[in-house]
Amino acid sequence: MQATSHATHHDHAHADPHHEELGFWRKYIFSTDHKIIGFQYLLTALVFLMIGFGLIALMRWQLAYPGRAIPIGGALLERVLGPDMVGKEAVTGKIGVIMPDLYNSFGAMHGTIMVFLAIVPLAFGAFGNFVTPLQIGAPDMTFPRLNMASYWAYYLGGVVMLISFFIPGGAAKSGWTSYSPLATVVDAQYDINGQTLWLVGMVLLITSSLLGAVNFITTIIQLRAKGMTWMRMPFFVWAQFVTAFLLLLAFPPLEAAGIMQLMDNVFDTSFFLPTGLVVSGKPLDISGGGSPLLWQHLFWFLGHPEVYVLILPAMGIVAEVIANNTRRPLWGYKTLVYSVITIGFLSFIVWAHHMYLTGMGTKISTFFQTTTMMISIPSVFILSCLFISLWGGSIRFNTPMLFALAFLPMFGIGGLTGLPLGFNASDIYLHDTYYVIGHFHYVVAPGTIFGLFAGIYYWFPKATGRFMNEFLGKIHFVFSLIFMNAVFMPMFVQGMAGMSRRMYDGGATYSLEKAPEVIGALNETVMRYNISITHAAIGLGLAQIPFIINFFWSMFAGKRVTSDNPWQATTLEWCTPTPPPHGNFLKEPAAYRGPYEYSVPGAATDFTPQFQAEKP
Amino acid sequence: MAHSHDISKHVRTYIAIFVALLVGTVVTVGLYYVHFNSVAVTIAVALVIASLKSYLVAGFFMHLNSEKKTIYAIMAVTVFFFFALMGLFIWSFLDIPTPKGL
Amino acid sequence: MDIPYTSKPRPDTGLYNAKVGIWLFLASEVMLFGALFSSYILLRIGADKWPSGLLNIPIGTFNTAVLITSSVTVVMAWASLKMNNFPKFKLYMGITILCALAFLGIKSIEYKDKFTHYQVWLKDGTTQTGHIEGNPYFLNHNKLDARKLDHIMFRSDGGHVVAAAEHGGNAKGGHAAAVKIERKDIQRLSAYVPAHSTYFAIYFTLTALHALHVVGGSLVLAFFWGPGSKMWKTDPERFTNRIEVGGLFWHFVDLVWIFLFPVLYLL
Amino acid sequence: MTNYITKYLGMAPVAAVHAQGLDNLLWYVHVLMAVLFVGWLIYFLYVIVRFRKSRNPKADYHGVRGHASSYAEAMVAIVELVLLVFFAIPLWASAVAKFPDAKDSLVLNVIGSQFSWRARYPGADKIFGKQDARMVTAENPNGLDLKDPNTKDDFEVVNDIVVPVDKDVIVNVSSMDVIHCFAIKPMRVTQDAIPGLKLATHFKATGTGIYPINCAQLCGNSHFAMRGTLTVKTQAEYDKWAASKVGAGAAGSYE
Ligand code: HEA
Ligand code: HEA
Ligand code: CUA
Ligand SMILES: [Cu+2]
Repeated sequence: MQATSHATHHDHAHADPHHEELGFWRKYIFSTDHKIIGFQYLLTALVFLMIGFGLIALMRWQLAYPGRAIPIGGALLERVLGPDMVGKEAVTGKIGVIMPDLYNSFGAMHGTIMVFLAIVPLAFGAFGNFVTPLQIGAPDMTFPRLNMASYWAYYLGGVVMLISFFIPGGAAKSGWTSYSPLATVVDAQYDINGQTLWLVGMVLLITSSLLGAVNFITTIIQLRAKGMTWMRMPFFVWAQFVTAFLLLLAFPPLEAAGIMQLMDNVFDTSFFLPTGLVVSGKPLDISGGGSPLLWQHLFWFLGHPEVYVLILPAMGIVAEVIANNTRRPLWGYKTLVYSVITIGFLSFIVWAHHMYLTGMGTKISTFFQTTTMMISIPSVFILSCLFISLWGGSIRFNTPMLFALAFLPMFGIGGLTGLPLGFNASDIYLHDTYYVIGHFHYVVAPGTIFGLFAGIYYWFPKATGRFMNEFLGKIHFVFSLIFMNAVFMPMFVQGMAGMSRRMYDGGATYSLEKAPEVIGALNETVMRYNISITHAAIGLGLAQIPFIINFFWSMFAGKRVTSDNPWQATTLEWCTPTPPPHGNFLKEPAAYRGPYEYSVPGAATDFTPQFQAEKP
Repeated sequence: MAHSHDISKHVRTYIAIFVALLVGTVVTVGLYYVHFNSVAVTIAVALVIASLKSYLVAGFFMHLNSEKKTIYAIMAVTVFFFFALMGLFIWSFLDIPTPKGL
Repeated sequence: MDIPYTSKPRPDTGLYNAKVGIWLFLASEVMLFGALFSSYILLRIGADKWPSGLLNIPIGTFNTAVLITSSVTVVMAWASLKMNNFPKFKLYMGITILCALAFLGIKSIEYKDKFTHYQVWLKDGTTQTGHIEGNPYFLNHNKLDARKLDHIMFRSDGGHVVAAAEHGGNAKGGHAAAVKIERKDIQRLSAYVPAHSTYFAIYFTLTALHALHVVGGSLVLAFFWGPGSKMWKTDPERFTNRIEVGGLFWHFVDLVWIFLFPVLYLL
Repeated sequence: MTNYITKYLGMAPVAAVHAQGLDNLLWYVHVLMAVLFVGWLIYFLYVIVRFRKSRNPKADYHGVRGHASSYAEAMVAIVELVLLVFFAIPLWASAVAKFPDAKDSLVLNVIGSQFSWRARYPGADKIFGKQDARMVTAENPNGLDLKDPNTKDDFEVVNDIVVPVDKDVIVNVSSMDVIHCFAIKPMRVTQDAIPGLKLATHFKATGTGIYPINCAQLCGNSHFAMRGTLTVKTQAEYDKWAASKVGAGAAGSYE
């Protein structure tokens, strides 16, 4: 069944009465087709990934060479952002020094853009949209127009965020966490400031995610094909399902918080502002009576589930790719499913591990560290299952598989370094140091991003009908792996030495050089890592060039696929025509077995797809 | 349509509930003027009545009393997190220690 | 392939798509209002004193009744469709929409009332509530300075009150004559606007958000009542479903108000 | 004071009594992490070499059948449980939540503000004067009640906090503008300074010298420069220093 040729599919497609020709705008821009929307998400989010990287590249320059002008584009940046943001070098007068306010803006926006505008849209918007309906055998999302609305709300949110760089005062500068009262008092001289736009942008992004989540869950509940029982769903779909629930239920509290902070900023309320605030020697003119901790609770109530939103889809992708390229079933499919559900539940009751040092009481912090330790167990289960799946496989090392394999130890490092943060007693030392930065970048950058790369290489042939180039892919992989580690590994050392995060001068104030008399000042090695990390980060950026070339070149000139199932995979998306037409399936698909029936003893081929009917 | 017979029975229920809701409202307001001595009792009574009212709306107007399993599952999950949110919030705030030494 | 189960229920779940969708949406709304209610509780626990009795209870009670009425009429509208009685549907849905408008109208009168009702905190530590001559909007002590006003003419609700006004709300009756209050004696001046106190902040946030839901809901219901009702002829089953889904949302809005009313007006 | 833990983990030297327990926990967690990581990594490398396609062209449908992995997972859970129940929870209870007797301790009020640390000492009478934000003026940034007799001998230092060695120090951390974080890495002390709250932390220094005070919470554009120092002196030197300060700070003046 899988080997049906291209041409026949084409004929079918035209015979389909619903296949009317849409104009360019309806077809590619205001499309309601989940695959086009997935692609829109993919491209937009990749652009934001690049922007997020651009911001951090500039910040890393400042960290490595505090007070030195950026080597290129300094004058241009000054023209665009103004002299408050981009200054002159003290000695040479060269324009292009990132000023502290700009550093803080970039930091906040790097976090925001990476999390909400790059990774979530990639993991959930792009892959979720493109793959989920195909894998469950659905013709589209249940609410196609809602789906389009989600994308455009996301797009608008992104635009608002970007605009905020150019308004007086610049973009939000209170960290991606936007803690009050800083978020309210900073730039208070401007009626509409970066923080206001940040909040408006967030409300749009939250709306987008909520609509998306409703759509995904309904689709998975209602549109599964015949025979696609819950326990026959690919693990990726399970991951998306749980992710959607996290978004659905964790985002609204942040929306509430966002509205309240907006009220604080615009209508001078005091939701998050306590009585007795004195800023720059002047008592603030507000009623007071609010609580800064309330914001933190509401933020992290989303914040923690959000990190699983970042990781679960990547785990799903990795599971698909590993099953396909080991040519054997995933080990412990049920364990995987139950673990991911458990993570979903637990992720809502661990949030305050970000707040151990906010004066939390002993009982409550005991509660939260216990739940935090509990949540690491299902993560260990998931990783173990994936590891054990490798045993007995016949492993093909193509590019998607390389990224998927690298995901495992990289996520391992990130996850394991979460443990010392998870105990309140050891978090005392590590809180808000570069150790934390190292921890979460290992999970999101070499973790999630690698998972996403694996997905891009893996589903590219289905989406475009062409393979991506393997050689460029491997170059991309090797250099990304090296540089990722060169960027983030030294951060653990810096953090252990006591370097705080969000330091404009990269901790120079605390270095031995500036403060030789101080016991426990940061030594030269630790400080020198600032430079090596920056170089590695630039290397990491350059390592993406083969990817970008590969991506666009392969779209038009890559090697054509010769079958609808080029990877010889088992899940339903591989029985559609390539690329799938509007409506996806030519005839109603059905699932006859579990999702990973590879190398079934006695079968003719080493894969027995879900869509292959039982022999009579 | 198919179930028009059942439906007309439902309609009577709807009217009854409408009356009950109005009564509930009046009772709440009436009790408010009565003034209980304890704030806790006042709050408890008001919230109990509100909960009963919301049960009537959700259970009958929204037919939650006879819904499908899937909906129950979704709402069960939601209720769990709703109480996690509220409960842990309040607990967190009550558990903040007071300053030492003075 | 077309999207299945847009009007017929899926056999194993027994539900059509939109019904799953709306319940999921309501789940997220529960969390949204849950977060706001939690904030309410915490702000209240943290407040030195929590004002009470500043809202007009009879009006609030009446508005509650209006909303409850609209809730029963919307379910009757759906039931009428189920019984194949389209004119009755039109009638009930019409009443629902009128109730929604009435609710919003009453709410905006309440808002307006608050916007012109002032509290002054005097430097001697006492406070007064009442109206300023000319009923200006959104005045506060900073605006006094900006407009170079050195005094206000203040019509107190009744003598000096240190605590909040007594129960029964802003009874219009007992107004004293306007007295002059010098700017230099004023510590702070604020109408009953969000900036007045955390109480009014959460009051306005919750009720405005709720009002937005009412607006959104009534727009959708109005569409179903007007142009959208054409679907009854082409696909009655789906239209009935739409009414059910719209009704579910509407009941939820009512349900939120059932909690908002005692929590904000009475407690 | 250096030992193998601080050395291998590359941590700031230890200079407080309660610190060792915290470092031990950090060490045990890292040992657990290392064991897990190295164990899995060896397995991982072995597997991807042994089961590569060219060597193992036909995959095995069943794969691992034993229970080795379940045991490994159970071990992880047990070790985490042990660390939690026998280390983290008791440590927090004994080193963080349990406070020394205020009568025998030096009690300080530390107020974080953009961008410095103001430390108030209660002076000889060991009682702080009253304080209220409504009294804040440019000359009186803490809003001190100057009429309160207890204020008289209070004094204040900015950024350079001095404490005696071998004596319990209780620090009540607060802020009047935004959130800061009072962190002294060698003392293993970290406490957010949150406006509207007064949160206590404590330590007992074991060695004299100068230690860094970090502001570890983003608090505005000069957050990076909000460094203070903690100078630990012998009791005698401290007394001398304190005596020279008393009376100098009645009006909330600087140093
Ligand atoms: C995708 C994102 C992601 C993920 C998955 C995690 C996972 C975890 N995180 Fe992390 N975390 C963040 C993103 C993430 N985190 C972010 C963004 C922040 C900072 C936010 C900010 O302040 O700005 C943060 C901060 C943070 C803190 C607060 C630190 C502080 O501010 O002081 C804590 C504390 O408990 C914590 C704990 C954990 C724990 C216990 C896990 C656990 O779930 C981890 C479980 C996983 C394992 C235990 C690994 C299992 C693997 C193996 C056993 C095999 C290993 C071996 C090989 C592969 C060879 N994280
Ligand atoms: C998902 C989240 C995410 C991701 C992926 C990243 C990725 C990276 N981050 Fe970021 N980071 C955060 C989330 C993330 N970060 C957050 C939340 C903070 C805290 C902010 C705060 O303090 O408030 C932070 C803070 C932070 C800091 C600390 C700043 C400070 O405390 O002062 C640093 C320092 O080095 C850093 C570095 C990096 C680097 C080098 C990468 C690299 O991994 C980037 C790699 C990416 C690329 C190289 C781009 C690749 C581009 C493409 C593939 C595009 C292709 C395009 C087309 C085909 C069109 N990050
Ligand atoms: Cu103060 Cu950072
Ligand atoms: Cu977390």
